[in-house]
Amino acid sequence: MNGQYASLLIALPLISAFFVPLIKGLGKKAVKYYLVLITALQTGIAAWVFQEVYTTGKPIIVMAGAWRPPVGINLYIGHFAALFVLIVAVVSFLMAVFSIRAISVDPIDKYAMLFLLVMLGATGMIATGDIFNLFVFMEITAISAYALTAYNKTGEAAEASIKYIILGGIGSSFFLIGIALIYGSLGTLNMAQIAQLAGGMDATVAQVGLALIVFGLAVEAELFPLNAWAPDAYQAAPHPITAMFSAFVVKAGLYALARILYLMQAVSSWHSVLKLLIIMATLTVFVAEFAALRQKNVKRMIAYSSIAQIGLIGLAFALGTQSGVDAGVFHMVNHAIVKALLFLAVGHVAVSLGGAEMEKFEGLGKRMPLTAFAITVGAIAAVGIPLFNVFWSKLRILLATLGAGYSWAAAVVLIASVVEAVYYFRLIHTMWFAGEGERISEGLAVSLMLLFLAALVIVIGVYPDYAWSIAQKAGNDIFNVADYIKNVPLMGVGA
Amino acid sequence: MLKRALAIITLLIIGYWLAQGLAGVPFGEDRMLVAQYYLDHVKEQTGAVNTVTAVVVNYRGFDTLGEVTVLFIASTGVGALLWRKKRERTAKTEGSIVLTTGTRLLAPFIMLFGAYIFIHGHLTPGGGFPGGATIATAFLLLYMAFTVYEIPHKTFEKVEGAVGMAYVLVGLIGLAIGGYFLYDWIWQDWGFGVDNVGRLLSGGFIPVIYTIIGLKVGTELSGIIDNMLKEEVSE
Amino acid sequence: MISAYYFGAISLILIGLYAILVKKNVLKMLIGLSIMETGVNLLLVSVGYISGRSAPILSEGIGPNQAVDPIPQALVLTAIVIGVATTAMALSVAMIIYEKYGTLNVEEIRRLRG
Amino acid sequence: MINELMIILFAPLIAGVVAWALDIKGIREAIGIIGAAIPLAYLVKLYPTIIENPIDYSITVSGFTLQFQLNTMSWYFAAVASLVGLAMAFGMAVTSRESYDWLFALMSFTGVLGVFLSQDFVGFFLLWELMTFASFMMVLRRNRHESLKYFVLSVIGAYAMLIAIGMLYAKTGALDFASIRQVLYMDAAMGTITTRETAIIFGLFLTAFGVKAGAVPLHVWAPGAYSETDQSYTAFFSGALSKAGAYGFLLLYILMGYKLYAAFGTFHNHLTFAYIIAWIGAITVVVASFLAVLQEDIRKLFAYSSVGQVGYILLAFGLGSTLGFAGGLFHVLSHAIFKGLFWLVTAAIILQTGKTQFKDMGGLAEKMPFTFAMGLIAVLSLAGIPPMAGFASKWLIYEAAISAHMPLVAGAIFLGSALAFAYVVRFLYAVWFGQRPSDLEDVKEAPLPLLIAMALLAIPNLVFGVAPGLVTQYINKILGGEVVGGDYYKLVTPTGTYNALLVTIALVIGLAIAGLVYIYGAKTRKIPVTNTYQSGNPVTEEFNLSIRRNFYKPLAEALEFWLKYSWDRFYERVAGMAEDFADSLRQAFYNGNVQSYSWYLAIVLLILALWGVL
Repeated sequence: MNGQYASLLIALPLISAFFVPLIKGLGKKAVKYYLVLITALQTGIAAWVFQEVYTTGKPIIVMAGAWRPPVGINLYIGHFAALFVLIVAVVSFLMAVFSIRAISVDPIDKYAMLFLLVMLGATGMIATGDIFNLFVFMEITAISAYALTAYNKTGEAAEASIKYIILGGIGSSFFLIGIALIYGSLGTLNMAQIAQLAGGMDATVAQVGLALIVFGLAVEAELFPLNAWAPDAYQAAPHPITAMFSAFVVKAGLYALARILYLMQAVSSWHSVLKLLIIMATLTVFVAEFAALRQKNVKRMIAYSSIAQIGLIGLAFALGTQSGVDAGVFHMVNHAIVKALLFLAVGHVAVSLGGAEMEKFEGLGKRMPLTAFAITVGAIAAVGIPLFNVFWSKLRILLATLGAGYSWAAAVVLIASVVEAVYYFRLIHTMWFAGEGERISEGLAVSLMLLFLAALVIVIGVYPDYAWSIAQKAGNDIFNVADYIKNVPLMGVGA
Repeated sequence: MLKRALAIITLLIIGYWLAQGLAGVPFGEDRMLVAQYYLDHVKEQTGAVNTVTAVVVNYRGFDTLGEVTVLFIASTGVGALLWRKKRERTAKTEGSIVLTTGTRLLAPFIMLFGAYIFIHGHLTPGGGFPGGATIATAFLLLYMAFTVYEIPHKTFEKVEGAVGMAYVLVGLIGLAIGGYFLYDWIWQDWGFGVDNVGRLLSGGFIPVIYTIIGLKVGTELSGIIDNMLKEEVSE
Repeated sequence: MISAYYFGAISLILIGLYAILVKKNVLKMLIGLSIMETGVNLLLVSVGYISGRSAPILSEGIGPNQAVDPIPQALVLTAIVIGVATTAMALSVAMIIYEKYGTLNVEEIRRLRG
Repeated sequence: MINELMIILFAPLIAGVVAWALDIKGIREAIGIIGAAIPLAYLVKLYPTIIENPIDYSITVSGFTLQFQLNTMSWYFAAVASLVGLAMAFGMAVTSRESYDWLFALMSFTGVLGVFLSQDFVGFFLLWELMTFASFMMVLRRNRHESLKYFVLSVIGAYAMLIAIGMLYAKTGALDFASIRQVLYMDAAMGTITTRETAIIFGLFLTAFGVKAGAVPLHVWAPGAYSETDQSYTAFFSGALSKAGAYGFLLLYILMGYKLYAAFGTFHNHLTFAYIIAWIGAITVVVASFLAVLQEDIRKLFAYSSVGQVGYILLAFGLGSTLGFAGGLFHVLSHAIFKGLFWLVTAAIILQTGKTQFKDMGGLAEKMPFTFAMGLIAVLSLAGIPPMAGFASKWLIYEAAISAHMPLVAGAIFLGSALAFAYVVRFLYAVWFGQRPSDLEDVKEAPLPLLIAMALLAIPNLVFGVAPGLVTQYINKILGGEVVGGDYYKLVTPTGTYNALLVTIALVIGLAIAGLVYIYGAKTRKIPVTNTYQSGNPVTEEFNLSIRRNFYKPLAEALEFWLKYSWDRFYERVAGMAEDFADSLRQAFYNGNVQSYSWYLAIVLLILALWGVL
């Protein structure tokens, strides 16, 4: 089983998506269980790849069609990609199990196909080592996200989807212009070779190209002025899909942004782009937290909180220091777990009580104690209370920000997290200490998942060493571009 | 009014900025790096004469795999969003005499021409996508000409799925035989058609993949047309 | 000055963006979006053109160094299909909006806000 | 030997979690009490070893090395906290009916111990936040508004501290106290950290520890938080948690003392930064005592009085002289004991009568004799009457203030203790003596565990009152020098001596004589309740002053001008404005229109273009 079998990570979801029309006849239940089976298989492969990369310490380079880069397209599954492909697979598996109960709207086979293709898109975006291939996988994720946002076919869902399409469309077009410029001046599309040749680029082309690529990816990664589509898309999408959005779809965009940013560090205008990104990221945190303060719909509130945390990760990446990138990756892992937990729980409440408004959550402690406990753990963790996992990564990010000298950014982030604490604890109070209700039975599968995620949050909180060492290796994989170029077996092509 | 003026000013500045960026990439200059490698080695490495097709299918086959997925998502998405319990064609006016007889005559030839395009992908310009689109136009003609005509929706979906799987299977066979995903085992290992480069039976697995893509694009685009044309019938 | 092709491509992009920024009807915005995508595709192809050379089909007459850069043409093939896919998706969503809201005016499609 | 620190630190937390998980009526209380007793037991066991050399322990968690050290000072603070903690556990065995309370009470106990023991900023910040969070959850159960006010203020403090830690980390590259102190010490001469940055760091630390200690501008959370939670927990809340704030000020001296001196110099021969702290303390004492006097609710009264007393400690530390530190440290102990005792007495009263307003109480002395005796000890100690520990510590603080030539600050102390006496006497009379309302006829004595808790805190009051030398000998070890002379029963300071034993004997003799006169002297007779006459002018209904109902109304009218400005209303307005700003920001930016969203994208492109073109 040499490394090339890692390409199954891409092939498996694809072939099973194409297989769905053939088994459509077996009925809705069969399709849903088929979806669970495929995501389980994907988790298995991802775990194998993760174990392979982390034991040997060397990244797996998958070369499509036996062509060595830059002639062919290569998948660079380094420490970060292995880690995050596993997170993508695990979260998709959990959401597939949740979809059994949560999705009732009709063409279930189409839903299964789109679900698999979102997972494929995110995995591809994280694993690819070619800049145009990144664009293609970003489009796969984006278009299936458009379809899934509008899946409920209600007025709001369609509205959210049209917003996402228009803004996503503009973003990806400008991203393509950026690629055209980069290709025009360097002649290659392979990321490693771009990193090598980036120094020699003409200054204005580099500046325009880098700015456009960063702009295109920033739309996908929800930085401040460009994330207007995000709250609507999170709110209107079906519940499992929202959890997938916040857990890994946006993170794939953020990762791509970080990866290209650090690849192009030889470009002259690099530092001013970083400064711009820091301002945008800090504003994201600020605006999103304040927007969540008086939300009537809990799902939209958690969507805002998720956008704010992603802004925080963006800030960590934009610092340009090794400690910043490590902290950002660690926060990415923690945030994925916490937000998957929160959206799963809120989705579960919305499915059983028919809606995610604040009134539905009154007295939840009496009606659905387990889900209420899960939301409480998720909320407390998201605020950054010690003995929970987000505390460690938030602390690291703030220390890195202050270390890099941006004390104003740290101050703004902390004011925003005070606001975050207020609205999360208001939610906890409404759940446990207000309102009445008799106990409702909670599905076994969902309760198990909630407990698993809550336990994971507390375990990483109490004993973060293992998670931190993985995050450090993954952070090094992004930050250390020299290693990246060394690992990719570039053929001496042309010049 | 002010809004339009503001828009124009903003766009002019952005345009100027893009132009400034593009000035650094002068038009018509030879800056080829990887492309030169492709042009030099395309004949003996892939057996195709049309370098673009070789790049699309063989060298950067992963892109095309993603490409096919994007179109598959489009057709599934349109199917998912416009799905209704009961859907019928509600077109009222039959096509004019010219249109109906023309369609009856031309439809098979258009399909044949589409097939021709994607079978000769590795020799002549165009490949799976244009071929598939031509086939879809044949079905569009049928839709416009006859108010009752409907493509066999269920079978088209099955064909779409099967052909998609075939594409990935070709890649997986490459993985099994040559150890690399999407490895062109027909050209590299079997060496089939090495002698007659430039004629039909050459180009490794490019014609195979292009036939697959042609069929897939054809069925998908006609599926999209079918979804969009039908209205919900509530009874 | 930049060449006519670049000028054409950039102006197409700007026209598309103009339509999105100013037009009130969703369909017109989508048309603007596809115009912009066509503009980008034109730009992508014109980046690969090398003056004085012909299409990269290496039949009898054309050797490896008489051909134009094939890669942008391969990329455009993919970009066009992505453009088609986005537009198809957008149109079907627009159909749902019209069905549910009864209007396509951007000002009125504002249920999700705040 | 090593993991003893871990046992001390995490025993309460583990006990709390187990108690919360088991949630069985009897067992829960037992586990809680054991969990609270372990730290005190181990501290006493370790006392002989820490006298020679401190015990160190460090664990690495996710890349940070958390160092803990039990030295003389941290032992002192930890012992005070665990004493009050044990009393709280006994009290909570009666007053709390939810396992939820046990979990968070013991979690805050671990937090406080951790704060005192930790030797590096990461551990310090982690346990500080844990302590804040746990105490917040105790208040959240009963009152959302007060708890959120408390949480927001203390989280702002905690985050201010985090920024200061970050800035220090950026400048010194170190996180643990030892190397920070060393680098700052050297830096005082070189001055790489500019005075402006030192001022920011000092200001941030001041806010952080000021919030926790309840210094004036940041004290608004105290009345709400102290009164809106399980009363026996408030004994710990105000007894031990506010000490974390005081400990922080001490930390400031240790870590940055020399640097601050070098940066800010002196202000007519007082250290400028210490002068600021002294004045903060003085203002807190005066303002809090005035507010305490005017309260009608027993819990609010003690809340403000607790803020005032912590003001004393800050004031003592602010004097900057070693005698000031000695007085402050002694007051840390005495405040913890008598304030803890007061809160346990309140818990007993509220448990038995269910009333919290003075006007509904009266004549409880016969009904609850033991609680009355404990209340009396607490009253004497707070008012600073000789045989009690309160007097010894206040006396030391007076001595220090006078010898530090700060007349105005000394004046604030006298005013503060006069007002303290005023509201304490009011408490004594209104609750215990006088006419008993009819509905309190069947009031019984408080249950046994609560009585044990009260005794636990009353005995040290007496012991350290009569023999203050015990404490001052230990404090000399902390400050490392013969700061307060004399043996167990006598305190000798440069300006005066206080012989506790002599005074106690005199008092006992006096009491004996008074007892004789009382038994054999004039018979006591029942007198009808009569309204008090207000120097001639007719007593209108709204001006009907009695010991129980708005006794200090004239004082309130006199202070009319000052009472208009209340920090509380100011903070409420600021919070309101923040929420409205949030609303308007959200409506403006996310207005739902796709076109405006695409305009945002165009604007970003414009910014990129302008930045590129220019």
